[in-house]
Amino acid sequence: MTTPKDFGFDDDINMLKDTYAKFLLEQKTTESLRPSLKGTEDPYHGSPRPAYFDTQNWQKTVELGMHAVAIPEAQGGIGMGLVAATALAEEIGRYALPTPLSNNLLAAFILRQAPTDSAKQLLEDMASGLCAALALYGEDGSLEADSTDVQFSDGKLLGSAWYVTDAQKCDVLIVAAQCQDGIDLFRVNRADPTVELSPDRIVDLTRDQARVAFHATDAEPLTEQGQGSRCLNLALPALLTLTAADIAGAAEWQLQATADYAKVRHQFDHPLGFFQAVKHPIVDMMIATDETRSLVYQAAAAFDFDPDDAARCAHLAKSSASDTAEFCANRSTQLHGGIGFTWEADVQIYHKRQMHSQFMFGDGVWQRAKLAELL
Amino acid sequence: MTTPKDFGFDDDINMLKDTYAKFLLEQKTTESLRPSLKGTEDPYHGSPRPAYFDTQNWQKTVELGMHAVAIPEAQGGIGMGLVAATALAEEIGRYALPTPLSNNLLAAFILRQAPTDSAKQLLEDMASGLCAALALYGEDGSLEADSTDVQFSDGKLLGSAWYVTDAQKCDVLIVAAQCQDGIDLFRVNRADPTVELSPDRIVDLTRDQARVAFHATDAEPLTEQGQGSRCLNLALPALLTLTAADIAGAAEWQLQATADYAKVRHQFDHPLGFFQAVKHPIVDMMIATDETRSLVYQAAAAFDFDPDDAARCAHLAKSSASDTAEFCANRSTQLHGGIGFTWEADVQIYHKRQMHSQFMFGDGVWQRAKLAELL
Amino acid sequence: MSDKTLTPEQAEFQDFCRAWLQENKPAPHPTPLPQAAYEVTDPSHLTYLTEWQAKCYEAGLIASDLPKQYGGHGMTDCQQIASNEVRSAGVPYFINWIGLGMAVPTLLECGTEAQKETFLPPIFSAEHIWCQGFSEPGAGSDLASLQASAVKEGDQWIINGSKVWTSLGHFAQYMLLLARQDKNDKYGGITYFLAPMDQPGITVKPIHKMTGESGFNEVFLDNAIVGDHLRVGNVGDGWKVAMATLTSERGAGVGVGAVVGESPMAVMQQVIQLAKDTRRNGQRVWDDPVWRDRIVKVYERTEASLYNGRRARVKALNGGAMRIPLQGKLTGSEISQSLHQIALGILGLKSSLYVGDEHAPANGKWPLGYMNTYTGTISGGSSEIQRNILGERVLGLAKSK
Amino acid sequence: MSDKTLTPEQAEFQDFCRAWLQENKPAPHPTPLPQAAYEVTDPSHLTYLTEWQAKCYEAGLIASDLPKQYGGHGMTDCQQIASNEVRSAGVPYFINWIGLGMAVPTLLECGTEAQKETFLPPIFSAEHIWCQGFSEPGAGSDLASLQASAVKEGDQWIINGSKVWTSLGHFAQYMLLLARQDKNDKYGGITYFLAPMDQPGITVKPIHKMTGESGFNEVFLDNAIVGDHLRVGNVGDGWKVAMATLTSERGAGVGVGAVVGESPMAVMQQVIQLAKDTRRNGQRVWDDPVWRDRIVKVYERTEASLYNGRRARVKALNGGAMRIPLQGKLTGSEISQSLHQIALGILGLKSSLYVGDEHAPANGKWPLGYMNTYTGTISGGSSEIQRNILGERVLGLAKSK
Repeated sequence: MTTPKDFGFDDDINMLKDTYAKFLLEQKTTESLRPSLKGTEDPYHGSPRPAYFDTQNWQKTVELGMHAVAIPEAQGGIGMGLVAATALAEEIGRYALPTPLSNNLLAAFILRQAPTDSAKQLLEDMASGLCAALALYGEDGSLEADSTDVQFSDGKLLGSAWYVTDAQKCDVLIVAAQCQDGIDLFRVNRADPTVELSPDRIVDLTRDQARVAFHATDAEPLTEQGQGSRCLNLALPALLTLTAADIAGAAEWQLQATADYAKVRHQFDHPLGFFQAVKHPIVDMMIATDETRSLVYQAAAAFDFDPDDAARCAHLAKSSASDTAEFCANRSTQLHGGIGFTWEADVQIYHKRQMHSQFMFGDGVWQRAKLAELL
Repeated sequence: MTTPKDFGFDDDINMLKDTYAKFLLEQKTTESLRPSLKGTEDPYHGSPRPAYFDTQNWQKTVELGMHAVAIPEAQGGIGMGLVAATALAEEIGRYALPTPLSNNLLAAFILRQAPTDSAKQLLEDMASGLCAALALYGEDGSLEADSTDVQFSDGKLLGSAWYVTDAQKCDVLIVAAQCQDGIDLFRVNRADPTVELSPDRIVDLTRDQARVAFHATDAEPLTEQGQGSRCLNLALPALLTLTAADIAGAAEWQLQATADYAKVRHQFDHPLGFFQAVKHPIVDMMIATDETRSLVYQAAAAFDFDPDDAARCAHLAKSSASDTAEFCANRSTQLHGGIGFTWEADVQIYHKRQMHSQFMFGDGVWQRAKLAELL
Repeated sequence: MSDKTLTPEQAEFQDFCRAWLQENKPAPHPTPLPQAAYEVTDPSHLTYLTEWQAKCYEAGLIASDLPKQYGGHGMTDCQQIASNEVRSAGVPYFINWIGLGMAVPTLLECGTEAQKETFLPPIFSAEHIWCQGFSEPGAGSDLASLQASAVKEGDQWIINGSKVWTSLGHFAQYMLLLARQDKNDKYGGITYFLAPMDQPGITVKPIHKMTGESGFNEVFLDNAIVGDHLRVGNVGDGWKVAMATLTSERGAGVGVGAVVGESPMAVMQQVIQLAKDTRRNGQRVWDDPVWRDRIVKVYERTEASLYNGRRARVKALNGGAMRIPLQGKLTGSEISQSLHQIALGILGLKSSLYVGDEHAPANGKWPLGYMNTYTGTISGGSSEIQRNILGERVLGLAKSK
Repeated sequence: MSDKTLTPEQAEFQDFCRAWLQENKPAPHPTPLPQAAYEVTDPSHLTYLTEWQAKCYEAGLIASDLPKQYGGHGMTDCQQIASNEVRSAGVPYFINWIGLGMAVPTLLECGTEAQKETFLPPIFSAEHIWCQGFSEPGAGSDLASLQASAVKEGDQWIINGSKVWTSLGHFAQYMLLLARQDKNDKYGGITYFLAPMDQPGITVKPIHKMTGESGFNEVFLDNAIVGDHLRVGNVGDGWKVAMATLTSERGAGVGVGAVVGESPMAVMQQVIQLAKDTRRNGQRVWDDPVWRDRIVKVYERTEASLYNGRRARVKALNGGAMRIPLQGKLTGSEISQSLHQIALGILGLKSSLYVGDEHAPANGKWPLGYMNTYTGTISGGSSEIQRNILGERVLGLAKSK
């Protein structure tokens, strides 16, 4: 173990985390989200749900400098590592926040792997507040390097990217496309008229997601020819760790919310938590959450301090996180009883976010298959 | 579903089952077993454990005609089907009985698939009280047809069979061996001087098990040339169902014993069963046991009444049984607390039998892989 | 192929059911129906489903075995056959599921002759939709802690309080109502009523579920009036009568007609097909042994439930009359939940696409169905309560509360 | 490679420990040692293990950080280093595990100066083996219901009753004893003693475990005598003192030296190797994705425990001082149980071969180890009790009993 004993959570990072957490607490994130959902509930007759983007929140996030945390100093950022970014991602999850910061952090770690001027330029633009989103998946949602359905030929992108998260909040897309020598990454302006964005009607209320079709779209290469897969593979531990951190934060919220409910809700002349059928599963939520959290911190520390071990640690973290997401979503709803099953309760908002995060960048089974190759 | 609504449990079979159950109840089976274990406990310094064979019990079993239940009438047996045999196997499991009846039932269903005179002769001998055991496994304990390590050439058997259950109780071995045209089955006298029996020191206190080496042993073919695999495959549903029935009976014992203990043992001023941390897992034992039992009855009925569906139903039954064995063994010991962990308690006897049965004729994972091929 | 153990009369009836269902299977409604009767909110769905139930009743597929004076068809041992055939015919569910599943057994067991003759026939024909007013906002699984009050004035009762999770409350003509005539006697202070919904003292407000669907309601009782002739059982016997109803909801009751939609095995088969049709990482999900093992494990449990159901009726094998039936609600809902979790796992990111998304597999059926499985594990006695009941009533363990 | 966050003094001590352990690692005993200290019954094993512990103590690997007047070595922040090195050096366990793990923290926290100076040094050197007399046949997890009586006569206490599950009772010189001086006060009626075992009033009878091993005992106290100077804490404070001891057993105590044998990760690595070495159905078990997924899942949890241990010491990340430490016993024992179940599954029928069978893989280590995992999930506060403690003390849920 050559990672620091405190997982690299030094004073700077603890202060960063506290600042951001305090900011989000004041934002009352789920309350702010609610009005945008009003009237969209009914899946059969409801009105379409607009992508919720609290631009004021984002502006303040930029003012706080959070958007630039993972951008190198040379590109105008703060130049912190994955430990710092993970601290932010965990808070995003804890507050179930719809924010382009999630994808900006992911994008920064991808771009940092690409030694090109265009990648550096995009990082600089992001440091100035530009939002980037990732268009990496093909229809089957697989992460294997050759799974994108987008083609690049004659200087143009053709085809569709699937499951583009926060597509409606971003200014720029980072697109993985099949080229002659493998996969490359490209920069595309979302506003380009040849880019067709079809918002998905998704379960998760805290994210927006879209299919993005490219009809012969001009695209600027971000990677050297054929180096896209290498770049994605190097960034993958960061993508996994940040997604796992989001899950860990949300799981901690689910744990605390369920424990709190079990203290105030009475049944059969006792608080719910008196009953072992309630108490013990809540303890199991804590155990799952703690395992995920520890693996997340270790994965972040490994990326920053012990890169040779980063892939193993990141697969561990997301394997644990995916299972924790499913388990905590399940138990938080069950143990809240009828209340947790209503639209009015925040439990359902976290439940849906977790079920979405569970599959992002690969589920537990996939992570473990990848891990096994390293053991 | 073309199996009978009562799974073929008609009055004859119910009476058979009751007779045998009553007989075993009177035998006090675990109490009878105890003296043979005395002094053999210590795994480091204990004396070797003799194979326990209550010959009086076996004689009475023969007097009751139980040994001949599955032997065709033409060979001097009672000519009942797998439903009847399953009823007996379930009682054997319920009483954790070390009896050659288990293997005799298995042997009968194998021999019934072989149209040879030698197979018929062996069935006739068994109808007269001869005990048969099965020597089918190679070292890896796999059931895939080519897994036996025994070779047949020039009229002699060479090599070793592994995991031969109740080897010390039998008169005759049914041996699977590699021949020129595949697998064949052979009859071997256990007393033959070229047969070397090395008893295994096993965990399960209710069975004996041995490696059996054949040093150029004379063997009488029981199957037509190259037909051994076919014969085993046809019999496999019966082998799986009978093993699953043994597990179901033992699981029912574990369920009832644990529920009984939870009624009499008090902790924190309540009977144990008051606590949901005890009550709910006992209920889960019941659910697992009932699922296994229903699948076992259906598998037996399918074998007798709807043979095309027999393989599917038998894999289902053993898949469920293997998992139930592990789960009920685990919970019965845990919920008995310290007492269940002692040598003195019968809980440990059933625990070990279940952990042994779990793997016989393939564990749950293997059953489900086989099942998947049928879906 | 007919089941060989049927009597000639039963076999004939089975043939009739099959032919009738094939001939009368209704054309699909232009907008898709929700997954279960308790989620219906669209009035045009109501009309469609009411007509379908009335038609089935007329044909003898509902109330087959009941006496004619109660609106039944006077047959013997035919209801089970009808119910099985309805379940496997791929036809719509019966809208009046609380009426059929709860009001009917309660009335048959505890109702007066007049109540039976008045209320049973319009339940069968779906002329009267029924809802259930047991749960209250503060009570949850502790049903007996209910607070709604019933005060007798002359030959009427005045009811005040509120009820929650009232499925079909927005359409119902009658409610199975529990109210408290005595605050000082937890169990003996409850009386059971058949409350008319169409009166000024009753207000119904929809509750939205996490799926976004409604169907559940909050019902406010503000000086609502129920005649004393609409009381079931004696004053103070409400808890006993309710237990009869709940036992029925919990899977031990005698069916008067199929209430559910797709059978568990039908859903199971769809999941197997889903795994065969879904590709990820260059192969079918079905070809990934880890997923296949998980799927087959649930398949095994689904089959076990099926044979459990058969075994429950075989005295020599069932381990006691209530042992298997009381497991039905618990295992059915938990197996369904696991199965839907696996379906989401098979779909991976595709499971994010919900009802109404043009690329959502089966129009979002799987995430929608997954969320709705919590109705099964929470309502009508949560899984936690079911395990108490099983431990106490079947295994004789000490009461936990 | 040294850990970069160590002080120069710590780094030097770490280097010393490594070198010393390599040089002094004892030759294996001619007959294999049991898997854990609490299963040792062979006197020649006792001698071998006592000598080993004494040697380690002399070298400064035990009691490294304690003051010299208590027999300690007076170092600062070095115990953890020594313990880590001992754990990973593949050397035998310390036989006096109750002395080190329970008596030491109790004495340090609640003992008199005289008790500390008298009893601590011979615990470190294993000159005095200790056992624990808390559990009684009727009490189980409800420790406070203990019945053994303590009656004061002059400056002595007369003890009557019986104790059970007394590990090492057959070798011990002293017992940590709880006895009741007041029958009418469940918690306040208990007093804590250090009882000398070598006296006519004490009889020790071995209990055999399901593994066949002994090591546990029943201890009968028949007018046993304990001087009042051997009382720890005030009369009636026994329960409070015991809680300090138990907290330590439950994983929250400060170690004075490594007590355990193989580390969980070492066992984990053996299971991975086992899957790679075991063939079934024509392939390595490791190549069966279903088994691989199960193995890697436990690997993931084992790693998580490891990093949990590290995170427990990081204030900003641990969620409260006791949250992680109180999980250690529960998760450690349950993960170990799953892992051993998987090991049996990897072996299949081969797992039937037990200690002493010539073909048993690793001489029956896996079935033996599997059965011994129940010691972990049952004793020292069963997993059920651990979940109560966690729910109540860490999450603030209502007490269950």
